[in-house]
This record gives sequence, C-alpha cells and structure tokens, in this order.
Amino acid sequence: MAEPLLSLTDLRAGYGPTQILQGISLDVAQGERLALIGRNGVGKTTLLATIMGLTTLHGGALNWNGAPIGKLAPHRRAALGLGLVPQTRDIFKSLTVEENLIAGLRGDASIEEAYDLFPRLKERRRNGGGQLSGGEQQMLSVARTLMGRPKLLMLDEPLEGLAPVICEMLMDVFERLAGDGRTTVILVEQHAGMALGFADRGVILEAGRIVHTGDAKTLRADAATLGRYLGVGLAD
Amino acid sequence: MTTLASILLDGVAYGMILFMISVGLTVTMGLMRVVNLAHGGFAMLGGAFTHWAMMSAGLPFPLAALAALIAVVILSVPMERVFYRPIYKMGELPQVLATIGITFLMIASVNYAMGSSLLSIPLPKVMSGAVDLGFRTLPTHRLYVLGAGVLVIVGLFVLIERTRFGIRLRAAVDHPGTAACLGIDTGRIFSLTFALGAGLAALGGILGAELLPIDAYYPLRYMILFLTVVAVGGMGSVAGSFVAALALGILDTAARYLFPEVGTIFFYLAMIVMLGLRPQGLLGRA
Amino acid sequence: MRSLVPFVVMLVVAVAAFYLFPYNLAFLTRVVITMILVLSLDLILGVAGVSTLGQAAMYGSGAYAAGLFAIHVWHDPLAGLAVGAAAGAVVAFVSGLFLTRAHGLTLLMLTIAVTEVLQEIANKFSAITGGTDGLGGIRMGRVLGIWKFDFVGRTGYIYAVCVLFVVVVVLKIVIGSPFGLALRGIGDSPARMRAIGTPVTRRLIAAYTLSGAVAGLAGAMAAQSTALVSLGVYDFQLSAEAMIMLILGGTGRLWGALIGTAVFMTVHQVASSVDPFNWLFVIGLLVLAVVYAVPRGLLGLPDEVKRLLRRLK
Amino acid sequence: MTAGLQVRGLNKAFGGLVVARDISLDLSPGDRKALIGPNGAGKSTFTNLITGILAPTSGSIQLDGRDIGSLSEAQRVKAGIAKTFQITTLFHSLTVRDNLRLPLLERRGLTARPFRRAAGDGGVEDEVESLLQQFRLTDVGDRVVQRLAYGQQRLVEMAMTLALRPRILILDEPAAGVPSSESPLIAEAIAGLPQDLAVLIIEHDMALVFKVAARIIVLVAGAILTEGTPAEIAADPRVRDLYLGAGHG
Amino acid sequence: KVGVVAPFSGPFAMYGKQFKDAIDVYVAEHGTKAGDHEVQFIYKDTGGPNPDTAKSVTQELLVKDGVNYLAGYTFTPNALAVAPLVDQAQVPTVIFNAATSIITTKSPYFVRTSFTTPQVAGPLADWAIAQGIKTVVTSVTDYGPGIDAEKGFVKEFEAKGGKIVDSIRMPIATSDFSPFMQRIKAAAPNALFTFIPAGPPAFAFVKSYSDNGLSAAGVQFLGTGDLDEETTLQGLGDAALGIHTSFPYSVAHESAMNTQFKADLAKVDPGAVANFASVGAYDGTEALYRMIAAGGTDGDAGLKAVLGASWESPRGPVSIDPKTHHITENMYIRVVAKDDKGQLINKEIETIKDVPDLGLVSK
Ligand SMILES: Nc1ncnc2c1ncn2[C@@H]1O[C@H](COP(=O)(O)OP(=O)(O)OP(=O)(O)O)[C@@H](O)[C@H]1O
Ligand SMILES: Nc1ncnc2c1ncn2[C@@H]1O[C@H](COP(=O)(O)OP(=O)(O)OP(=O)(O)O)[C@@H](O)[C@H]1O
Ligand SMILES: [Mg+2]
Ligand SMILES: [Mg+2]
Repeated sequence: MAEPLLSLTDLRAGYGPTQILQGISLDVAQGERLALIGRNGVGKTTLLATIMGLTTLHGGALNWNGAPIGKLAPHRRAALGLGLVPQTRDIFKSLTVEENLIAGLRGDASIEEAYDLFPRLKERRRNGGGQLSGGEQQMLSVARTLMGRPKLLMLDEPLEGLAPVICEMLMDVFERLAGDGRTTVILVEQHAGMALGFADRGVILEAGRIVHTGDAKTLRADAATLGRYLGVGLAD
Repeated sequence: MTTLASILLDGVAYGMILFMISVGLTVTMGLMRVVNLAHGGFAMLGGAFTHWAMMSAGLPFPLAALAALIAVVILSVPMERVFYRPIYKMGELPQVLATIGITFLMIASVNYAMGSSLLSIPLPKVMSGAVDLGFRTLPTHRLYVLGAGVLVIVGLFVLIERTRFGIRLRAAVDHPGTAACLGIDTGRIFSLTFALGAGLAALGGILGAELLPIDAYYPLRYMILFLTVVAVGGMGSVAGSFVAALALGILDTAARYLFPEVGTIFFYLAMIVMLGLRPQGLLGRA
Repeated sequence: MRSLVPFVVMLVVAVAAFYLFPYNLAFLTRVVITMILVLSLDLILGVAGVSTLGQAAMYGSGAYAAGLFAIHVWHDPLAGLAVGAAAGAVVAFVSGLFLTRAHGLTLLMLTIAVTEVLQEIANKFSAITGGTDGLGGIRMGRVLGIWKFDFVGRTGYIYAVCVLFVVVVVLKIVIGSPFGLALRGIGDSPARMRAIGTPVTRRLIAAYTLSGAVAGLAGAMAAQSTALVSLGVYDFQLSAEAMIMLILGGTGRLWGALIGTAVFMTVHQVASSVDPFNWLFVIGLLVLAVVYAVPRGLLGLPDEVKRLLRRLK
Repeated sequence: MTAGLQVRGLNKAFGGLVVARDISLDLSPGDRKALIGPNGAGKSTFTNLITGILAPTSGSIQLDGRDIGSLSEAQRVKAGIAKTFQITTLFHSLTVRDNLRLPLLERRGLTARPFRRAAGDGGVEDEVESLLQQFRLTDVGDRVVQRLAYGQQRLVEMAMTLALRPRILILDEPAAGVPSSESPLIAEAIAGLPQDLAVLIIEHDMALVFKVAARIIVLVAGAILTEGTPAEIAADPRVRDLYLGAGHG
Repeated sequence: KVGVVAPFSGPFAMYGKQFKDAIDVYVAEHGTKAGDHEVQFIYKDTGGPNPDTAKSVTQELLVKDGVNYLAGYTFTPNALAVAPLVDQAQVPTVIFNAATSIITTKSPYFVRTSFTTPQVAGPLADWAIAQGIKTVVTSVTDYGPGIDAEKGFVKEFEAKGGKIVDSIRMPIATSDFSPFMQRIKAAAPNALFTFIPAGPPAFAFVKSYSDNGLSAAGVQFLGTGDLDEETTLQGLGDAALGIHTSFPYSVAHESAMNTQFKADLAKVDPGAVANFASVGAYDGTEALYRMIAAGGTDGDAGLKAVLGASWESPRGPVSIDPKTHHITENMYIRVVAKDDKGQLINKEIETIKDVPDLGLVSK
C-alpha cells in the first residue's frame, strides 16, 4: 500500500501544559476527503492546529509522506504543502483584500485565480481586510490559503455564519479542488450532514479521542452513532 | 516675513531631527506593536559606540557611525530573541515593564563603561559650520539630517507599502499564527524588522546628537519626546510620524520665536489638542 | 471571614516593621505613602483597565494643595489630607473629562502631557509654589490635636499606616461593589458595557476621580511628612515607577499594589546603598525577572509555583 | 402613538459603499421577524444603526413615537433596545455569574453604587440563577468566561442580553457557533420570550429562522428586497437566487 | 561622625562622586583626625532632586547613625527639606553645592562652601561694562537658578549703565536653541548673557551659538561657569572656544595649592577631573575639620569656630561670612581656550576679589 500522505500516531498535544488531544492515530491518503466531526470543544480545531504546528506537542508522531514533521515550524509545514483555513478566519486587518491574498501567495499561483473563484473579492480588492462582512472574510480566508497551492487543505468550519448560497458556492469550490485528486481535504463541520455528504470518510472526535471512523455515506445514515456522539438533530 | 521664513526653516530642520530620532520607534512600536520604551536605549548605544569609536579607536566620523550602526544592529538580534520575543504576545503593560527593565540595563551598562557625563560626537568639517541662505544662515548639519530624513521616509514607505516583505510584516503582526500557516517565517521577519528599528534608532541617535546629546540617561530623558512623535503621528504610520515630527517641530519652534515665556506648556497643550481631536494620531488608522 | 486574613497580615507586618526597624521609620513612611499612590493606580489601571502614566498629576496637586493649605490656612494634618484628596479629585475630574475617551498609547501620552503642563505651571508660578526651590515652611500641627510629629518619625509612620488601612478598606469595598464590578466590566469590554446600557465614560470619570482623590491623598501625606513640596512631585518618573510597582505586585486586587511597592522600594533602597553606581542593574534585572518568570506579578507567584510543581510530577 | 420601533428611510454609507439604502421597518410588540440576506448585505450594520453603535447618514428611528436618533448607545438600552453581538463580546476575565450580574445590576440602576456588595442583592441573585438554569449554564457558573467552549459563550451572550429585559430584542446570528445539538435550546429560549417582546433575528441557519420567525425580511446590498411569511420567502425565486440557493425548496 | 548626603546614583551621580573624591583627597592629605577627634564619613544617596529621600536619609543619619555633622546637598529643595531636622537636632551642616541664596537663612546650622548664582553673575556684569560692552541680551533657563542669575546680572549691569536689549527665558526642556539664537542675532547686542545648567542643554546651546554664526556677528558670549564646568568642558568641543564665563573655580587656576589638589585627586581617583563640586566639597571638608577640631561632638562650638574663618583653598583665598554663613571668595572671569595638549581649558583672565553672596547682601 502506498505511503499515506499524512500519518498521525498516538498524537498528544494541547495548549501549554494543558493536554487536549489524548492520543490520536489517523492516516490520511493522498486525494482523500475526510470529514472531522464532533461536538463543541472536543478538539477538532486543536487537531488541525496540531497538524499545522500551532500547539504544544506532548507526544506521538506526525509524518508527512513518511518523514517526521512534528518538530517543524508552521511555516515550514506550509512550505511542504499543508494549508489551514482557521475557524476564526484571522483576516489581516492592516492589509487590503488584495494584500491579504499576496501574503498567502507562493510558487506560481496568481491572485487572479482567487478572483475567479470569488468575484466578490475582486470588487472589494482595495478594501481593508477589517471592513469585510463575515461571509466575505470567510471567502478571503479560503482564497488566501489556496494561494499557497496546498496539497492538504484543512478547513475549520468554513461554512459557519454563511448564507446558504455562499455555502453552496463554497462547497462547489471544495468539490472542484478535491475533484482532481491532487488536493487532499480535511473538513471540520458542525453540519455533519453536509460534511459527510462531501467526504469519503468520516471521523468522529470526542474528548480529544477518535471514537469512530468509517465510510462517510454509511455514517451519514447511521442515526444511532450520530445521535450518540453528536446529539440529536445534527444530521441536518 | 523673515520671522515666518525662519520659523518654517528652523521648524522643518528641528522636525526632521525629531523624525530621525523617532522613526525607529515607529517601526518597533508602530509596526510591530510592542510598546518599546527601550527605543532611546538603542539610540544611545548608537551614539555611545560612535563616541567610543572616534575617541578611543580614532576612527573618522563616517566610519565610526557606520561601525556603531552595525554594532547596534548585530546586538539587536540576540536581544530581540531573548527579551522581545516572549513579550510580543503579552499585553501592553508587561511590555512597558519589560522594556523599561531593558532600558535600565542599557543605562547601567553605559554608565558603568563610560560614566554618566556627556559622550560627545564631534562632527567632521563638512558637516559642521553653517551655510548662508541669504537672509540668514542654517547649520550645515541640519541639511544632512534633512537629506537622511527624506531618504529614510522614502525607503521605509517603499519597503512597507510596496514590497512583499512589508505585506508579510503587517500580516505577521496581525495574526502571527495564521501568517505562519501561510508559510511566512514570522520569526525571521520580526528579527529583521526589529534590527531595522534598532538600526534606525541608532542612526537617529547619532544624527540627532547635536540637539539631543548622548549620555547614559538619554533613554529616559527623551523617552516622552519619542513617544509623542509616534502617538501624534499615529501608531504604525511612518508617514504619520513624519508629518507629526514636522508639525511638532514647527509648532515648537514658532512658540520659541513668538512667546518663549509660555515654555513647554505650549508643546504639551498642542499635543493634547492634536490627540484630543484625533486620538488615533494624525495619520493613524481609526 | 477568610477575606479578613490579608488585613490581619497587613497589620502584623506594619507593626513588626515598626519594631524591627525603629531607625528607618522615615523610609517606611515613604513606602506606606507610595503604597497609597500605587493603590490609586490599581483602581484605575488594574480594575478599570485604563493605562495611565499620569498619577503624578493628582499626587502633585494633592501635595501642593496640602502644603499651601498648611501654610496659609490651617496646619491640621487631617484637614490637610482632605484638601489634598479634594485637589486630586478635582484635577482628575477635569482631566478625566477628556482623558477617559482615549485609550492605548494616546491615553498614555495625554496623561503624561497633563502632568507636564501642571509641572510647568507650578514652575511658572514660583511666587506661590516656590518653583524649583520647593514649597518650604510647612509646619504640621498635631494629629487629631493629640499626637505631635516627632523627630524619629513614629507619629508619622503610625499616621501613614492608619490612613493606608482606611484607604485599603474603602477601596476593597468599592471593588466588591456593583460599581467595582462595572469597572472590571469596562476593563474587559467597553463595547459590551455600552451594550448593557452603562454610561461607560461617566463611570470611568467617576473611577478616575476616586483614583485621583486617593493619589491626592498620597501627595498630601508626602507633603506633610517631608514638610516641603518640590516640582519633583509632578515627575514622570513617579508615575512610571508607580506603574512598575503595581505590575510587579500584580494588578486588580489591591494586595499586589502593596506587595509590589514594598518589594520594589526595599530592593531599590538596599541596592542603592550597597552599590549606588550600579543599582540600576539590580532594578532592571528584577523587573525583567518578574515579566518573564511571573508575568502576573508577585501575586501570581503561588499559582506559578503550583503549576511548576504539577508539571514536575 | 404607535408602540414599538419604527425605522424610516435609513441610509448609511462607508465612503462609497452604501450599506443601508432607504430601509424602513417596523417592530411592534409581539413581533417575531427575521432579517436575512447574503453576507455583506448590511444586516449587522443595520443592527448597529438601531442600537446606536453607528450613526446613520440619514433617516429616522423612533421608539414608541419618540425619536431616539440622538440617544447614546447606553440610553437606547435603557429605553429598551438590546442586541446580541454576532461576534461574542463578553467580559472574558469575569465568571459567568458576574457576566450575568452586570446587566442585571445595570437594569436596576445600581452600577454607580460604590458602597454595597455586588453579589449580595437577593433579587439579582435569583435572576442570575434562573438565567443560568434557562441556558443550562449552572455547572459553569463560577468559571471564567474565557475558559468556556465557544458554544457556551454564545449562550452567555444571549443570557446577558435577555437579562436586560428589553422590549426590542435584536439577535445577530445567535446560533452561529452553537452546536446543532444545542440550537434547539436557542429556539426554545426565543420561544420562551415574553409575548409582548419584539424580536428581530438575523440568522443564516434557515431551520432556525423558519422555526421562530413569523415574517422574514430579505436585505440585499443594503436595500430591502422583499418581506413576507416564511412560505412566501421560500417560494420567491429572487430570494432563492440571491440567498437560499438550490438546496432549499 | 559626618553624614554626607548627595546623589550617588542617577543622572546626577557625578556630584556624589566628586564629593567623595574630594573628601578622600582631603583625608589623604590631612589624616582621619581633626584635632583630637577621629573623623568618619557616612554616605547616603538621594538619587537626584528628591526632598523626600533627602529628608528620610538625613533623618536616618541623625537617628540611626547618630552623626554629629552633616554635609553634601546638591539641590536646593533637598537642602531646604532638611532645614527643620537640622534645627531640631542642632547639627552643623555644610552645604557643598546647592546654590540658592535663601538656603543659609533657613537654619543657623547651615554653612555653605560653594557659591550662589548671583555671586557669580554680578561680577560678570561689572567685567562686561569694563570691557566696553553696552548692550546685552539675557537668555536664561526658565527656572529658579536661571532667574536668579538673570536678576543678578541685570541689576549689576543696569546699575553700571549697561542696557538690556531683550530678556529671554528659555523653557527647561529646550533642545533646539536656534530660535533664540536668531532672536538674539536680530537684536544685535554686544553680548549675550546666559545661565544654563551643565549637561545636554548647555552643549546644545553652545553648539547653537556657534552654528548660527553669532560669534561671527560679533555677539560675545558671557555665561556663568555652570555651563562649561570642567567635567563637561571637553564635550562642548571647539564650538566653545572664546566664550567667557565667570566662576569661583577653574581647574586651570594657577596656584601651588591647586596643583597639589589636582595631583592628590589623581592619586585618589586617576580618571577624576576637578571641578566646582570637588572644590566645594574639599573646602567643605576643611570647614568640617575646623569645626570638629574645635568642638568635637559639640556642634554649636564647632559652628562658632568656622564662622569668620578664612583659609587658602585650591580656588584662592576664601572665608566664611559670619552673618550669611556663606563663603566669600574670588570670582574669576575665564575664557575657553586650548592648552598645549589641545585640551579645552577655562583660562582665567581676570580676578574679582572677595565677592560675598550678592543675592543675600542685596536683600
Ligand atoms: N488557547 C487555548 N488555551 C487553552 N485551552 C484551549 C485553548 N483553545 C481551546 N482550548 C480548549 O481546548 C478544548 C478543545 O477546543 P477546540 O477548539 O479544539 O474544540 P473544537 O472541537 O474545535 O470546538 P468548536 O466546535 O467549538 O470549534 C476546549 O475545551 C477548549 O476550551
Ligand atoms: N467600518 C466599516 N467600514 C467600511 N465598510 C464596512 C464597515 N463595516 C462594515 N462594512 C462593510 O459593510 C458591508 C455590510 O457589512 P455587515 O457586517 O453589515 O454585513 P452582514 O449583512 O452582517 O453580513 P454577514 O452575514 O456576513 O455578517 C460589508 O461589505 C462590509 O465590508
Ligand atoms: Mg473549533
Ligand atoms: Mg453580520
């Protein structure tokens, strides 16, 4: 079997001395679409942040194409092809929309690609990043990460607070990116239904541990499991 | 009429010196957003090294100044690593405290090594004396400062507003973590920027020594002056500092020509009015 | 009842200091007076989150007011304190009208500017204030008409400690009150405070005025115990050191102000008498040690130690 | 005199960008209205205009027939208009209880009192506890807010606003970030609001909107596109185009 | 036992160091015994103009260390703050520096061995008149000592028929003096008179004087010796050449006593430069020794012995005026010149003998 793109072994990590992730083991294959779901505060954001190198690692191994990257600084991981769209969006307020995109620019990407995906951003290119509405910020945040041509795209609740049309549009964009098999996607979503509809595989997190892994379509239909770990009414 | 011309001339010349000695602070405090009360410390080190290089090593002024500049820049890198990096994330109060502590250490070091008396920096012939402008004379030194100031402002503007480095710097300041996720080496950017700020501080200290002479207590004596320029200009705005320095320079000079009795009150009232009207500074972002 | 423990500790320390250092009462009195000043800063900075470097404005005004009052009107110490506090409150109220709208660096600079203007005015009106020579000739009467200020400084010390006690108790009550809670709220999120209907600026002006009164009180005590007021009461350095002492001790809980002041002034005193030329090294290192090792001030030290121990386990 | 809120011809522009274009809207006691629209349409801006955080370029805002355009933010709260923030804005270093106490004390006009205990008032304490219970926050009542999960912070946000007992309540995306499992709780809380309260809810969670709103106003590019019952809105092709997308129908 | 109170730390630490060096020199020359009494010095730091600290350390010296004499005091407020203490404890106190006239009126136990500002400024006015200078612009730093100097100069100058064309009071925090120089230039007087404290402002002032071409325009520079005292003189650079100042002491003073003093100082502290503060302290120590020799621990007896006493000092002959408790001394008009090693010196060109404190005498 081919080497997984990303492989986590008994990963334990947290913020400073507080440990949030209690031993996560997970392999992600090249081109896979993974949905990461779970209640609030179970550690989804923390897991993505740990893969990106933003947390304190307490133990376990983190491999990228077989090479350990657990000790690399975030910007080095970005250079390897990891990309994260943070839950809090983190638009650079002192930069214009266009400069935000330039900040993420790497390699041969061009900001026109971003404007093609999100024409709205083009209209507001000269605006300060801080003046965007919530949805615009989310578009910018996604587009900015795409400017780095990531091989692994980690999306942390990208649909939160977005209008349904925008959600659909974003999901389309994600479909397109994942569709060619070159971009691997990890999607964190509260709307389990939508996430599982998009993904090949679903992973459920609880209290810093993986409590379920399985085929997304099967899981989507498995009301009992969803109900147990996510509570009622999560399946959209 | 001549008075007016004189006020403008002296005001601009003085303002340019104010700009030169505070622009380094605009970089560290304005752009990097760390309340850097130790700015004057770097300026003083620049002056002290120059003094030492001229007096003890016998170097001519340009070489001594260059050597001092390089020394301060080199010194600033480990200092940024050790002292500043941990405080970026802390609030403004710990930053005030830490940088005051650093200032104390710098003062104590210079005091220990060179004593507490004036550390003079004699200017070479070409820079001293006065040029005749017809209706009056102007110290030659001011022309050099004027030139240096213009170079610095243009250079910084291009660097910060027009280059990839500037964008990355501003990004790294806004959200260091996210900037790192985008592949920006924030540590390196901060090191470089801080070194730039320290270098500018040293340059300002050396060039401004004619008016603000160097001694061990320099950093505390002029701290308020540096801060005023940055605050009135607007945090993070190099152009703002420039405008503020000129405005303050002209106002202060005018007050001295026209009603010296009012003294420093005028300067501070002007500052209160300016900050009252524009709390974010003249060119600061709201 | 547990909340009384610190008060008891404070009393014990004050009494112990009195007997252990009978020859340093003048210094101890200065420490106590500075504590009052730092407490005033804690209210506005620690609790309400307003960073100011201008406590000297109120301290100095209180000192001059008390000094002039003693010379020209009445030499009763307590009346002098009241006058000093009133002067501090007035200065704070008037400057607070525009200061409380600013924040960040702008606020720091405005508070500095106010102080500098006052200092310059005091310098200008040297006929009244004595200018650079200082306002001398202050002779204080007996405290409550009973206790005379003695040469060794016993009365002065006990008097200062009593005032400190009153100040701490009053400020404790204020901090635990709805008003105090509102100030904490403002310190955390002025936007939210406005959204729940609080007139934020008015509350801040009130807090600043109260803080100014306490600072004025400290200034008045200083004037009374030194019997001279110099332009130095308006020094920027005073405000800056007050801030250092407060952060050193830990903000927002009053006890930090007391601990920070005691530690800073003691270290300063010892270091500058051991090696007057290089004591600044010691102070600088102390300050840095606090920032990097106990960022929440000495008050946070126990927590920090606990955390460390837990990590070692 | 008309009871409730009347907004007439409200305009607002940031530089060249018009974010409110001649908006008129009524909120009467008992109303349950929702404001929806694409991101950046100007919904949050609209709430900021109503609550006084921003000043309109032109237009009038009346409460019970009285013009409140010149009132400060705090005065409008006193007059009965309260809102939750789209981005949680809490007292992060205070406990949940203190976060709730503050609006309760403010409502009673006590926050200027320096010489009584903040945590002593029986009436206030009872209300704190009942709010905690209503939002299932009792267990974390003594926790400092910044240690709370985001979803719980959203609940505190709601609870604080309700503590003000407003007559006009504006909820800016109350469910954003709240786990779906707890979103019924929010619907429940809204349903349990006093009947004579006027509520304007801004939300992208259509399930929630359709559940709680009797009428829906659609804002597009700063202007009101249309207004109607949920069924009318869901059927409107323009709304579907601009906002709902194909998924709803 | 003698308690010495001075700034040993902070921006003014120089004073403390000068005091201590001078005392050490005196002790090296005269031994630790004054008459039959062993003399011991205890040093306390004030950190600068801090009346609070000055008072509390003095109190400590009196109460804890039980000193019989006090000495030092660099700043007027510090000296004034201890006046009540000194009175109460009846301890003779020798002021080494603080230069406001009124100090010695505040306590009968004060004796001063430095100088007062009017004492320096008055003779300079006389000399200016003698040089044929008729018009002067005064420009002084706008604070107590500056105003004292201005008054002292103006009074004497006008009394002798000179004319003050303009009087400028410059804010303490001035760093750019160009405006004042332009104004002075416009007034075109024969000379300018200035008082400005030593340190950064004096440096900038002198620089500004030469850069703005005032000397070229024929405006002579007259000042009190504060601004070019010896520890900062070299720092002023060539810009200072040719300026005239008056002061009670110049390192360049030619006398056997001064040569000896400088040699001994070099032994005690090789890097030290003698200046007004060190002679003030040196003569102060002389006064202390005289008091101790005569009175031992009895302060009143000691005090009596020194009032009216006169002796030869490195600065020339001095005596203590029994009425004012202040030192009567020669004033020297000096010009800044270069010595054979290229170092700047204050070259004495004229002596005005036995000047009392003009500030008090005139009142
Ligand atoms: N900076 C931090 N310091 C300490 N603890 C944190 C920090 N950020 C988050 N936590 C805690 O870590 C735990 C996991 O948080 P995380 O944000 O990873 O959850 P999540 O699954 O992403 O939740 P959500 O769905 O709300 O985004 C929570 O208990 C949270 O309180
Ligand atoms: N201070 C400002 N200066 C300039 N433009 C602003 C400012 N505040 C908001 N805007 C712009 O106004 C528009 C409306 O913003 P608003 O936040 O009201 O949108 P919204 O409808 O609430 O969107 P969302 O559903 O995404 O929260 C946006 O395009 C935004 O960029
Ligand atoms: Mg998350
Ligand atoms: Mg919004």
